[in-house]
This record gives sequence, structure tokens and C-alpha cells, in this order.
Amino acid sequence: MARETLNILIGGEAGQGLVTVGELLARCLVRSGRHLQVTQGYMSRIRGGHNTFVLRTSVHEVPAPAEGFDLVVALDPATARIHEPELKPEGLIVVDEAWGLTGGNLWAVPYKTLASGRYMNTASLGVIGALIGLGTPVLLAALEKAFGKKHPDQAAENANTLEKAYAWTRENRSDGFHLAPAQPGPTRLILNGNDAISLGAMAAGVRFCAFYPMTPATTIALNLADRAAKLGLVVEQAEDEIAAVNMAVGAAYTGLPSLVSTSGGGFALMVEGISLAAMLETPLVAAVIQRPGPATGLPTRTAQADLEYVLFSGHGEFPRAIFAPGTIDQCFHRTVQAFHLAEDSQGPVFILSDQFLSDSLRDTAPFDLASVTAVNPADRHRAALEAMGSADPSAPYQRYALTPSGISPRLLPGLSEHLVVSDSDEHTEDGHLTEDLDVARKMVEKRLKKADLIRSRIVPPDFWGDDPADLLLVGWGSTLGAMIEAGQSLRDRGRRVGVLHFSQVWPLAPEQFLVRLESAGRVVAVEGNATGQLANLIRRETGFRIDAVVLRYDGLPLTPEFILRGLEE
Amino acid sequence: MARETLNILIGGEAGQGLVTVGELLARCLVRSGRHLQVTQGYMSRIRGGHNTFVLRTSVHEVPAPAEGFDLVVALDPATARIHEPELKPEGLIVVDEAWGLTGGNLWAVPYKTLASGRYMNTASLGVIGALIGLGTPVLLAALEKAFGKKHPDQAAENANTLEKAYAWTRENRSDGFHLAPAQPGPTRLILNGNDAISLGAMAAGVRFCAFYPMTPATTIALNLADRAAKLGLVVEQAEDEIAAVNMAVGAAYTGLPSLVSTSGGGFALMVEGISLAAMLETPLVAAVIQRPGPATGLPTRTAQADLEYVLFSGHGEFPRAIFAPGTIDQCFHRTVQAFHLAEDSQGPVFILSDQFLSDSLRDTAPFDLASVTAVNPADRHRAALEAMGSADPSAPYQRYALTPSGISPRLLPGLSEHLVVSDSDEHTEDGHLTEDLDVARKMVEKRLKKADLIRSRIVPPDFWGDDPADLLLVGWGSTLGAMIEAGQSLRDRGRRVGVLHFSQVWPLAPEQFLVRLESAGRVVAVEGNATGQLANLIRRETGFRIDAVVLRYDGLPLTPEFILRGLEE
Amino acid sequence: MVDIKEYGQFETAWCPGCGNHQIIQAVKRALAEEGLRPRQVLMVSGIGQAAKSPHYLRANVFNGLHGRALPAATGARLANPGLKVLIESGDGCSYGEGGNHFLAGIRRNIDVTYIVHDNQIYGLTKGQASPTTEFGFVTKAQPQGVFNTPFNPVAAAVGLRCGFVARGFSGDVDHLAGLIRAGMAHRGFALIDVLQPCVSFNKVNTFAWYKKRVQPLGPEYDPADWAVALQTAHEWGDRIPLGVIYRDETRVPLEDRIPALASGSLIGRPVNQTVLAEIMREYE
Amino acid sequence: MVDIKEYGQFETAWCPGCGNHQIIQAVKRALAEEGLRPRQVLMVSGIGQAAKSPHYLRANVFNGLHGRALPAATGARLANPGLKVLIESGDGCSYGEGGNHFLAGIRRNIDVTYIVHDNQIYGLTKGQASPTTEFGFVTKAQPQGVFNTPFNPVAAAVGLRCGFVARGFSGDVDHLAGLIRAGMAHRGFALIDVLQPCVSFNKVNTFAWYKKRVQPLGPEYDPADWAVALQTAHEWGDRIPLGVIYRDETRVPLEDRIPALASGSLIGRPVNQTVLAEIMREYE
Ligand SMILES: Cc1ncc(C[n+]2csc(CCOP(=O)(O)OP(=O)(O)O)c2C)c(N)n1
Ligand SMILES: Cc1ncc(C[n+]2csc(CCOP(=O)(O)OP(=O)(O)O)c2C)c(N)n1
Ligand code: SF4
Ligand code: SF4
Ligand SMILES: [Mg+2]
Ligand SMILES: [Mg+2]
Repeated sequence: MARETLNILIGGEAGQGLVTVGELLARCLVRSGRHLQVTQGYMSRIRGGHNTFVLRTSVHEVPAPAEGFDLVVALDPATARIHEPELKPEGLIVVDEAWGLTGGNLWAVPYKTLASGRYMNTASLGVIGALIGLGTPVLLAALEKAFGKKHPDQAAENANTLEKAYAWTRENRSDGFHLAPAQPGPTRLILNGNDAISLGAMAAGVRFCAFYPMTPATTIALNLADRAAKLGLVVEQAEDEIAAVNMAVGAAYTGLPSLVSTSGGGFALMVEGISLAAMLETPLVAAVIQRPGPATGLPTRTAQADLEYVLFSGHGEFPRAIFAPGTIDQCFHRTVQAFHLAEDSQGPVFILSDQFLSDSLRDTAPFDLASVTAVNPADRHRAALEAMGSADPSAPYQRYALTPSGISPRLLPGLSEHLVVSDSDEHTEDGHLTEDLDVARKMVEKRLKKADLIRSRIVPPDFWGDDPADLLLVGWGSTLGAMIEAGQSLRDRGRRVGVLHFSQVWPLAPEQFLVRLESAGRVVAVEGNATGQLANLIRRETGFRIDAVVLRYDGLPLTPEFILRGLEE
Repeated sequence: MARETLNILIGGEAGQGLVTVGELLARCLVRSGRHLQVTQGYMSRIRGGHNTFVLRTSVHEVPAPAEGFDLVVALDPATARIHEPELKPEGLIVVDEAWGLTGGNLWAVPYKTLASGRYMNTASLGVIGALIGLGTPVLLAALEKAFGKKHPDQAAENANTLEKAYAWTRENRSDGFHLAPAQPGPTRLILNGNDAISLGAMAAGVRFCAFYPMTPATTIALNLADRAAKLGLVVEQAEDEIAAVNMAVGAAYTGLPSLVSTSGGGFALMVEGISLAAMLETPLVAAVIQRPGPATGLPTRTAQADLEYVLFSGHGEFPRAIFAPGTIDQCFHRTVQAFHLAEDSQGPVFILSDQFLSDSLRDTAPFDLASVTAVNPADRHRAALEAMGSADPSAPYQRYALTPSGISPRLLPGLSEHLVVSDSDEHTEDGHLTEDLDVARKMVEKRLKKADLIRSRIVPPDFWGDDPADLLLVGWGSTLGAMIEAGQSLRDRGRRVGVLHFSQVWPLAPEQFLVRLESAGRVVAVEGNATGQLANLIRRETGFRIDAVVLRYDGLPLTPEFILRGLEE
Repeated sequence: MVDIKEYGQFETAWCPGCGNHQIIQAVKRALAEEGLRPRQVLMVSGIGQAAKSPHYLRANVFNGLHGRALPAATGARLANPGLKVLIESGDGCSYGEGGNHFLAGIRRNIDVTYIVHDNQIYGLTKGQASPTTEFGFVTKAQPQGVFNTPFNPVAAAVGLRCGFVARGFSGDVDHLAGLIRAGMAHRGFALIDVLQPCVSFNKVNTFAWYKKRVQPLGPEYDPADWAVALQTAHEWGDRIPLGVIYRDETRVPLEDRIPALASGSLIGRPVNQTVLAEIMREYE
Repeated sequence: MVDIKEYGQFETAWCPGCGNHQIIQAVKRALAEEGLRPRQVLMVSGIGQAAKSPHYLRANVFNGLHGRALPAATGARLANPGLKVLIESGDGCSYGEGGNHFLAGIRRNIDVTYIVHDNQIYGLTKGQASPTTEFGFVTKAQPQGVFNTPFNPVAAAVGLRCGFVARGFSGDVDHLAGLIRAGMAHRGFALIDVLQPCVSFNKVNTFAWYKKRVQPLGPEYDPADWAVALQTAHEWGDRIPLGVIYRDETRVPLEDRIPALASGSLIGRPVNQTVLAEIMREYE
């Protein structure tokens, strides 16, 4: 019987190429009409150790990673040993005959006879493809797309190896793991959270990105660097995170939509710059991709433990917004929103993601680029200039004019006769430093007033499931899918379950969700941290005390199974 | 009729010596048995501008600064102009005859005839001393203590000038501003908040302080540097705040009770180091002296706007404590407690003060040094070593041994055969880096477990006034005195008023205060910020919503009058 | 040449007698003489006494964080290479808190003119030692005197092959204005370390102290000779050489290397939808 | 001499063929040959591949934050001058994120031996340019090649008159162990920049590339001559000199200048109650 869903783990040492095999397989699955969600687990090293690339694939949508594997493809003997306990009863571990391993669930492949050295991974792909019933055309096409241009000399051998491994597998094991047939629908994208954030930034008109490498945030900057020349943007690797954020504020002051990307420890060094952006009222988007702390912690694992840290980062008081996407689509769209909100509120806006989502390749419908408007500070500059009409250019331009909304018309330096003065000290309306305490008070109020705009645009939390619910799961960011799947499985058992997911975690608008909390039988927060940060924030904002928490803080993503176990406790 | 209380403002340009005059006067007042509270207002410049030194003095205790001046001593004409509106109806502005100012409340002194150039300030002191009825002996003694050793050549001329100015004043204006007589009691200290924090640190056994200059925190380090040689401690000016905090963590790891002092912007750069201290489980005391932000803000003014910022500083999750002294005595004792708690909980502990308190000279009873025990990591090292008994020194010492309390016996490096291994990555019990996620989970729990110890030692908020109260004022840190005085003035008008003051703002123990909130008629938070940070924190921790707030955020300290006006609104 | 009056006249918060007064004068003169109008100029600074300078002339101003003027200036220059970007900040700001950016900025060779008001002290915070404070100098923070070897910024910059390295003196406005003009004319990172008496906190390196020692390099001096420049840069004693100590016109500024900037400033450039769609298709 | 076995043998997380394997070997040998026992040694590091080194020998370990090894080591040394403090970290950690501490540490002249594993790349984060990466080197973060002038740490340190500056090569363990011993013997800040092939991310500066160029300085070379040292330090091309490039034994380490440390480590020293009471009386 064909399988609707398969959970496939590819495991091996860093450097063995398991990501290459995994990505090829991912592409084949999506091309052949299946849905997909990838979970990557890797160590903070370049060679050796034990890494995993898990593909959960289905003819239906795949909301979350899951426990228990149907197939374990071991690129090294350790993988077989480590993941044997996680194998489903009917599962299979594909190993290399050469290792001489034996056991009930092991299936040995004579790789040596199928491929030579550098083509081993191609053989693996052939084996897996055949096992799960993908056709050779889709496999070959994927190989060609990946290596055709880069290594044309290896094309023939690659194809040969693939076909050989494929054929061998079909002959020796044709049963058990075939995926149910699917019709390839309209084109789907395959991309991970960081890809989608990068694409969102590009669509939103990002023109400047400064960064200092830090896992799991680096790939955002690398994505942009890769397209910098053709799309017309500047990506600068800074000497440290302090330089990165100050460069970005400098570029933003001058008129470029700007982005910084980092993780917890690097963000620490940006905290002063965040406060600077707030004081200068400069738009700035900061993507903070979480990993477990404190300090260096687990640099390649996932966590949701920096919500409060980001929310209260920066000395002094100023408004901000924090988006916490839970899907690839949200990664894209929240990023676009972040750029607009930063521009409109003239201040810092955050995208808070995590390693799991950042590395999780998924299939998604192409983004409707035509519907996205890019921010363009120069347009606003022109509009503001026009509004000023024949204002005397020798009268100092009031960059920080006190307005009812708290938002002042923003000109850009060098683009008109008006001089743009910005100062990190408290300042008068014209931007010059002041120690007039009455002005200081008004400026504090002006900056905080901008919260109104931010509040008027809050993305409400998404609700899924039964309303009212006996059990309401509440979460944010990357846990969305796991909550929904856990919820569904309880609903299948007859319970009334709802899921409330925040893809914007600050500010909170109680009127958007409080009644759901109050009307639910039992409310449980599901978070990737050890203290229940969203739960605490909800209490701070509404007084509502969430009944219980399911928390994960071992560096792994929440799974439906983990949530269900947690609910039973 | 003699006055029980006087509010005296000395004003002038930076560099005119108003602090010298003010400090001399302060000493004379305290020596002659009066109580005192000083409020300093100065600009971010070295010469010129307009600075103030306000002495509120009384035969009773002086809890807070107050509005309205009895005497304005103008060292420059601007002072007379600026502060005229703040003069009480019967008040007097002392000016220099030479300026040619006239007006009802002005009293011109012919300084030129009383003193020559460098002795002008001495003449001022003589005039004020005579006006408020201090005797010449106490004035001369203060002069001698201040300048006797440094400038013996000027002693005679100083004394002459003082006596001349004194005599002239007695002749020309003997009425109105004499302080009621007081009996000098047991010796009182005259010191400000930063002095008391420094003294507390020294008493607690601080051995290492690293800092980067930043107003209003610098004087803590300068106080320590001044005594470093004689008391045996190392004070190092670092190249930046990042270096400062990492030096301190390095010194603390090695076995020295360590302190960093800074303000908001500098603290931003320490945030990563705070997370490091938490991860390495290294004791560290950080004194954060608040000033208004964001960014550079108002570098020489006061604020209480960094409570949440400090509370959630550092990525990842770990326990901490934050003390917020409201008096000089609390500055001393909370600092001592901070060192003990940092040592016992093996992690970061904060002292959160502000510019107002840091510069506010007050009279205080000498601290009972004999009752203070200094922390001594070496003692603990020895005790831990003894407890290990004949443990095999070749078996790796478990710096991060999992214990029920979360606290592991701490040895110091180099002092025994045992090697001390600390790593900012997640680590095993022996301190070496690990990517074992099961161990990671246990280590998260271990670190958070230490919150139990911290919770067991919470300093409860102080309560003053009527219980139950119709009106309960709730605040933290330096606003204590202003709340009490505002409260008293309402009680004088027949209302039942209470004041709840937190000198420790984290963690909060609802059982220590919630019933007071619940039983009060109306609860009003009084804070030096624009968002009500303590009020929000209380809601987060208890669900209790404080009814109203009186907030000040113009850079000036809360006064009783400000609170009373705020309550009326 | 632009009328210097365009740059205005302002009251300052500096002490009377402070060298800063002359430096700002020299800056204004240099800007006017270069024919720059205020709208073309962006003055960037950090925090400190020197860092207040941009408030005392008419120009676009970015007065950022202590120690962080250079990265902000870098971002601004990369955003709009049409702006003439000058930095004015103190020795503490530039070589202390900002030391890492100083190293990186020279390597990056961004086209900014960096004028450091070097009073060998932290002025605004009341007189602690800065990186350039002399060995043994006593302050409240260094009661036993400074233990560290002083930083010689000119020597460090020449060592790093910074394309333009000069030393000026606030006491010689004409000479200084000339250096600033030369620095602005240089395409790439230009460092001008300006010796500046601080009358309030530096009672050692006074106006007289400098006056006695500074000595402008003569016309025979060839700033293109790196070995000689290195030697000259290390001179610091009875004679302190002033002038352009090293100049290398062959270094290409960063702005010229970045493909996206080949057609000028990115400000207002609309997103190329075709390219964007292409990029998205890479993920199919 | 201590048995090198005391320092143990550990599995590492490094790639096979990485130069780090030899460096740690040289460190262990140097420690043993200097007669130091593990308990006397404190190994400090930041974050990166190189920074994992302290986990691969038996010693006291402080593995701190990326870029911050030196300040932590400074604090530790000032706390306990009885400890022999060595730092091992990468070029990115030491000259990139930690650049400001590098400048300050040399000026401060704290007595630590700083061994930089200089693979001219950010290894652990998968191959972005570091400050020492060569001009034009292409990475995913620098797709047009590195635009910055590479940082020559040896030249910078000599320029700052660092008291001990050496360059080693992971491919010559004997020579390197000798340098480390000499660095440890030096009283004050000792920099040893170690050329280290990264087989995974630096395909330009390979073992063969280095091997062809490195050339140990002969016995005739006088590291006390600063001018010669400066010149030698700037040599980087077909010939790359190895060895102690500069040494100045006259510089006094910071530890010797601090009055509180005159009688040794402060650890466990009780508070002098008489002095404390005196200090309190100053406030009467
Ligand atoms: C992050 C941070 N740390 C410290 C300060 C405090 N601070 C302000 S100015 C200054 C030193 C100024 O010295 P310098 O740069 O030499 O300028 P000068 O006042 O001497 O002109 C310091 C340390 C700050 N504003 N921000
Ligand atoms: C504050 C901070 N920023 C960034 C990182 C990410 N990071 C870890 S190692 C590293 C670079 C390592 O390069 P290098 O120091 O040269 O060491 P190598 O791996 O090459 O030995 C970076 C950027 C971090 N851990 N902390
Ligand atoms: S303190 Fe020094 S640097 Fe600052 S204004 Fe006064 S003289 Fe100038
Ligand atoms: S990535 Fe490079 S530096 Fe890191 S272990 Fe591998 S070879 Fe060595
Ligand atoms: Mg200075
Ligand atoms: Mg490296």
C-alpha cells in the first residue's frame, strides 16, 4: 500500500554531503507534487560529528516535523546506531553493505558496486528515489539543475550512477515505502525561513544590509550578497555587530531601507544601536534568528528564548514591533510588513525567527510579487518636500517637528537645500542637541506617541480550530505547525481544540484575542523556552493567567508528539 | 523666627565652583546637627551653561528634594533670572552687587569689597553661613578640612575672607533665614549614592572593578581607584564596556569579587557579558546608574527607565536579582547584599540606581562595618575542597555538577590540583562543551533552579503609612523620599495613605505585597519613566492592575509636589 | 569657493581657550574653500566634546553614539556617495571605544575625512586617560599615572597603509585648514589627527607644550615614501612633525569597488521587478 | 620538564588535515617543556574552531565569548598573577571582533601569551573573509572578492611596540613549540600569529602555499632592532619570515605596576578593616 506520508532521516557526518542529497530529494518531492517540511540538525563543526536532514513529505500539506522515522538513510554507521530507537516499527534503515552491520530493520546496499567515491551521494539519491517511488526523470532533472552547469564533466557519470542505484534498488526492494501518487500542481517554491526573509526584504526594497557572520542568521546576508550586484544593493560584512548596526543606521538616515541580521549574542552588541535608531527615528529592520543561550549556548540549535530580550532591548523607552513568523509565507510577508512599519513609524522593527525555521525547507506557493509595494524613502522625501511648499530653506528644517501623530516629515540629507540634523542626544525639533528639559519631555512623548501607528496595524493572531475550545494552545513563531498538528490529533479523538498563533508578538492588542483566552476551557502556552515568555507577556498586557505551559528548551523544535506528551503531564 | 527647614539653591556656570561651595556648606550643616539632602543639576559640558546645587536642610530628617527655594545664591546673573520664578514668596536671591541687578527679592552683596578673585567662593560661603546662622567655627573648620592640606598658603586669606563676608552679612541682614538651633548628635557621614555603593562594595570585599567612563556611573570606579592601593584592589579602565565586563568575568572566574559600573548605553555593550556570567555561573555585580535615554539622551540627568532593559538583558534564560536602593543606607546595604547574592547564586546581580541618587549628598549614620561580612571566594574554595575530601584529583572536577539546588561547588583555578573548566557553549558537568541535547536541557534547568536561592532572600518592599490605605503609592529606587513626603502631606490633610517601596525589584514575591495592593483603595505607581515599568512588572507577576501612574520623564527627580500634582490630575 | 558665512556662527558649549574652537574654524574654512555647500556635506560624530562640533556649523549632521561615528559614516557614504562625509570626534571616541572601527575603516578604505580632535584625554567625562594620554599622566581614574603605552594614531595608520595620514595642530588654523582640504581631496580614507589643548583636563600637553614641539614638514618631504613616512610618523618628542605624513593616491576607495554603486547612489532606486522575479524562480 | 602526557590526548571536532591539530600539539609540548603542570596553566579562548583548543588539553579553561578572550584573560591574570595565561583563538576572533582589545592589550602589556590560529578565514561560520583574508579572495559573503586590505597582525603589533611578536607555522611543530616557549618566557604581552591551513574553506593559502613561502629567520636576525623588525614584519609575499620578529625585554608588564599586586594575588585576601574604617571616616 502506498504511503500518504513519509518521515525520512538522512544522517551522517558533517562534510559527507547529506545536505546535498537532502536538498536534491526535497526538490524531487516537490516537483513531483508532494508537500514537504525539512528539519535540519547539525553540530557546530565542519567535518565529522553527527548531522541530520529530515524530510517529512506527504501528498497533503505538512505542517510540522514529527517524531519516528519511516526511513533512515545512514551515510555513516553511527547514524544507524543513533536513530535505530526512533525507527517506526515498519521502518527501514538503509546502510552500506561495507559496514557489515546486521539487524532486523537494516537494509544493506552494496554502494561500492554501484558508485565510485565522489558519486556515492548520487547513488544514495538513486536508492532513496527508487525506495519511495520517485521516477528517474525527476531525479535526473534535479541532478542536472544542481550540477549540470557547475560540473558538466560529471554529468554523465552522475546520471549513470543514479540509474544504476535506482535499478538495483527496484530489483532488490520494491515494496513498502512508495509514496502515493500525486499530481504536480502549479509550481511550488522550495525555500527555508531565511530564504523567505531575504526574499521578503528584497521585495520590500532593502538596499543595505550589514552583518557579522553568526549562525543561524548568516544565510540571510549571504542570500542578499549573492544578489547584491544584480538587484542593486550593498551588503557589507562589518568588523563586528556594533559596526553592522551603526552602518545600517547611517545608511537608513541617508535614505536606504536597511537590514541587520544576527542571533542572540550578536544582537547583544547591537542593543545600543537599536536605541540609537529609536532616538534618531531612523527606520531599521533587525532579523534576530534565535538559538539557545545563554552566551554561546548551542550555536546550531533552535530556541524561542529571546522574546523578552528583544522586546526590552535598548535603554530608554521607545515603541517597536516584533514579528514572529510561523510559516515560510509569513517569513516573507512579515518581513515586507516590517520594512513598511519601520519606514512609517521611523524606528526599529524586529523579525524574530529561529534556527529550526531558518533551515526548514518547505514547499510554498510562489509569492505574489506584484502585490508587494517596496518602501522608498526618496518618494517620501519628495512628498514631504512638496508639502513644505515654498518653505524658506534658510529656516532650519525641523526633522523632529512635534506633530499630533508623533511622526515628523522626513527629508533625506543632500537631496534638497534643507539640512537634516540627527543627534543621539536629546534634541530640539531641528535635531540639535538640547538640555531644555521641557523639550526633552515633549520628545519622549513624541517618540512614544508613534506607538499609536504601530498599534493600528497589529497583525492579529491567527485562530484555528474549535471556537470556543475546551483546550486552547497558544504560541508564536515557528511552533505553529506543531500546535496545529497536535490540535488536530486531539480533535480526531473528539476534543474541542483551538490554536492561537501570534505572528506578531508585540505590541499585543487584547481586544484581538482576550475573549478567546477567557472563553476557552483550558489555555496552554506552547513555547520553545523554559519560562513561558509569551505567557508572561500576555499576563503583563491583559492580566490573564495562562493555565499551563508546554515548554521545550533542549535545542530541538517542538513536535506534535512533544506537545501531546506535555499536555498529558 | 528661626526656620526648621531651608531649601537653598546655589547656581552658576560649570567651572565656577558651585559644587565646592555646596559641599562645604553641606558639611557645615551636617556638622552642626542639621539633616540634609542635595540635588545636583548639571549640564553635559565642563565650563559655562547653568548648573545647580540644591541643599534642602532641616533640623528633621529630609526625605526628598522639594520645589520652591528660600534662598537662591547666584554665582552668575543667569541664575537669578532663571530661578526667580521658583523663589518662595519670602525668599531671597543673593546676587553680586557688581551685576547691577535690582528687584524685590534680590539682595546684592558687594563681593568685590569682600574678596579678591580666587576667594570669591569663600566669600559666598561666608555670606550664606551668616544668612542661615551657622557659626564661624564650623565654617572655618570645613574650609580647613577641604583646603588646609592642599593649599596651606591660602589658609589665612581664606579665613580672612570668610570672616569678612560673614561679618558684613551679619551687619547688613541678620533676619529671616536663620536655621533653628540643633544639637550635633553622634557623627554623621555625608555621602552620595555612588559613594555609598562604593563603600558597600569595599565592605563586601570587592577586589576587582573594570569600567569605561560614563556619567553618572564613573564616580563609583573613581572612588575605588582612589582606594585601590591602600585597600588592595585592582581598578582597570578598559578600552570599552565590552572589555570591562569580560575582564570582570575573567577576574571573577579566577576568584575575585568583581564589579562593573556603567549607565544605559554602556550597559548595552555589557549585555553579552552578562549572559556570559550567567552561562559560566560566575558571580558578577553590575551597578547600572540610570540617566535618560534613548541613546545618549540626557547624559547628566536622571531617570528610572531601564528596569525592564536590565531585567531582560542577556540572551537565553537565567535567574538574576536587581536591587534598587532608595536611600544612602540602602545603597550601602543592597550593594553588600548584591555581592553576597552574586557569590552564593554564582551569577549576575544588579544594582539599579540613578543620577539623582548618585549625586545626592545626604547625612547618614555611619555604617556598622563590623556587622558586614565580606565575601571570600577562596574560603568557599577551601570548603568545597574539604568537602570533596580525598576525591581523586585526576578524576575531572565537575565545576557544573548537577545538584538539587542548581548550585555547584565552586573551586578556583590554580589553587588545587583540580582543573576548573568553564565554557560559554553549553557544557557537561565538567565544563567542557557539549552538543548532547539531553545534557543541555538539564543545564538549562540547573541554571534556572538557582532562582530558588535568590527567591528565598528577596528583600521585601518597605511599607510606610496607614494600613489599609485609601491611597497607596508604589515605587522603587530613588523616589522613596518623595513618595513619603507626598504621603505625609496627604495624611496631614486627613487621608489614609500608604507607601510601598521596592528596594529590590526582581524577583518579586507577591506574597510579600499583593494583599497591600488589593486592600488599598487606590493604588498609584510613582516612577521616573514614561511607561510605568514597575507597574507593568507587578501585573506580569501578580495580574494586579495598578489604577494609575504618576510618571516623570523630563530628567529631573520626582518631588513631593510633583507627585501631589500628579495625583490631582 | 563658497562664502564661509554659509556655515554660520554658533555659540558653543566648549570651555574658553579650548582648541576645539580653532578646529571648527579650520573645518568651516576648508569646506568653503573647497567650494562645498552645506547641503553637500554630512558631518558625522560620536560623543564627547569634540563630537559636538557638527552642531556648530551648518551642514547635514549625524551625531551618533560614542565610538561609532565611523561605521555610521560608512553606511551613509555607501548609501549616498554624492555626499562629502567628514567625521569629527575625540581621541577617546576614535581610538578608544571606536578602536576596532578605526582598524577596519582604514582597511575598508571608505572615502571619508576623519578629523580627530586629539586632546589626549577624555574631556567630556572629566579627564580620564584616553588611548593617546602619555605614560605616567595622573588622573582621578589613574591615580598612579597611566600605565599603558600611548597610542600613536598617525603611526598606526601609516603602518596600516592608510592612503592619507596627516597630523595637524589646532593652534595653526591655516595649516590645519589646508590639511583638511587635502584630506577631502583624497579619494579614500583620510585621517587627520589634530593636536588640541584641553585647558580643563590636560595640564601637561598645553598649547605652549605643543607650540614648542610642532614643526610642519617642509616642501622637501615626500609623503609618498612609505618607509620615510613610517619613520616620521613614529617621531614624537621634542619635535612633533605636522603635515601630510603619508599619502598613497593609488588605493581604490571602497565605493568604487561595489558593483551596485557603479551607477551612483541607491537612494530612490526602484526594485527591478524582473530581476526580483528571476531570483524567486531560483527557488523553484 | 613535565611529562607531556599530563596534558592528555583528546578527540577533536576539527577537520582531518586542519592545521589546528599541529598547533595544539606544539602548545602541549611547549607547556611540558617549560615544566608547567596543568594546574598552573589557564587557557583562555573565544569562539571559533581555534577557540575550541583549550578543550583538547588538560588545563584550567576559560572559553569565553567570540572576540573577548583577551579581556577575560586580562581579568584572570590581574586576579591571579600566579597563573600562566595563554590565549588561543582564531584570526577572526582576535583581529576582527576582538580588534579593539588587541590594540588595547598590547598597550596595556598584560603578561599573556596570545596564540592566534591564523587561517585567514572564518572557519566555524563556514568561510567568510576574516581581517587577514587576502585581497580578492572570493567567498559566499564576498562574491566579488574581498575589497579590504588584509590586516598584517605581526606588522601592527611591531608598530605598536608589542614586546614580543612572532610568526609561526602549524606545519613546523618544533619551531612553533619553540616560539610558544619563548613567548611564555617573555614577561609581558606576547603575540604569536600562527599560519594555519584551513582545508575546508581556504583553498588559496594551503599547506603547500605556506610551505613554499615560509622561511625561519636565521640566528643572525636581531629581533631587538625595532626598525629592522618593522621591515621584516611587513614582508609578506614570496617569502614570509617565521620566528621571533621583535622582542623588547625592557617593557614592564602591567602586573608589575599595580600597587595592589605587589604582594601577589588578591585571591582570598581579607578586607583590611582598619583601612576600611579610615575610608568611611573620609565621609564625615
Ligand atoms: C557607550 C558609551 N560609553 C561611554 C560614554 C561616555 N562618554 C561620553 S564622552 C566620553 C569620552 C570623550 O572623550 P573624547 O572622545 O576624547 O572626546 P573629548 O571630550 O575629549 O573631546 C565618554 C567616555 C558614552 N557616551 N557612551
Ligand atoms: C558575538 C558573536 N558574533 C558572531 C559569532 C559567530 N562566530 C562564531 S565563530 C566565528 C568566526 C570564527 O573565525 P575565527 O575566529 O577566525 O576562527 P576559526 O573558526 O577560523 O578558527 C563567528 C563569526 C559569535 N559566536 N558571537
Ligand atoms: S573640557 Fe577640554 S576638550 Fe572639553 S571643551 Fe573644555 S577644554 Fe575643550
Ligand atoms: S573548517 Fe578549517 S579551521 Fe575549521 S577545523 Fe576545518 S580545516 Fe580547521
Ligand atoms: Mg579627547
Ligand atoms: Mg580563522
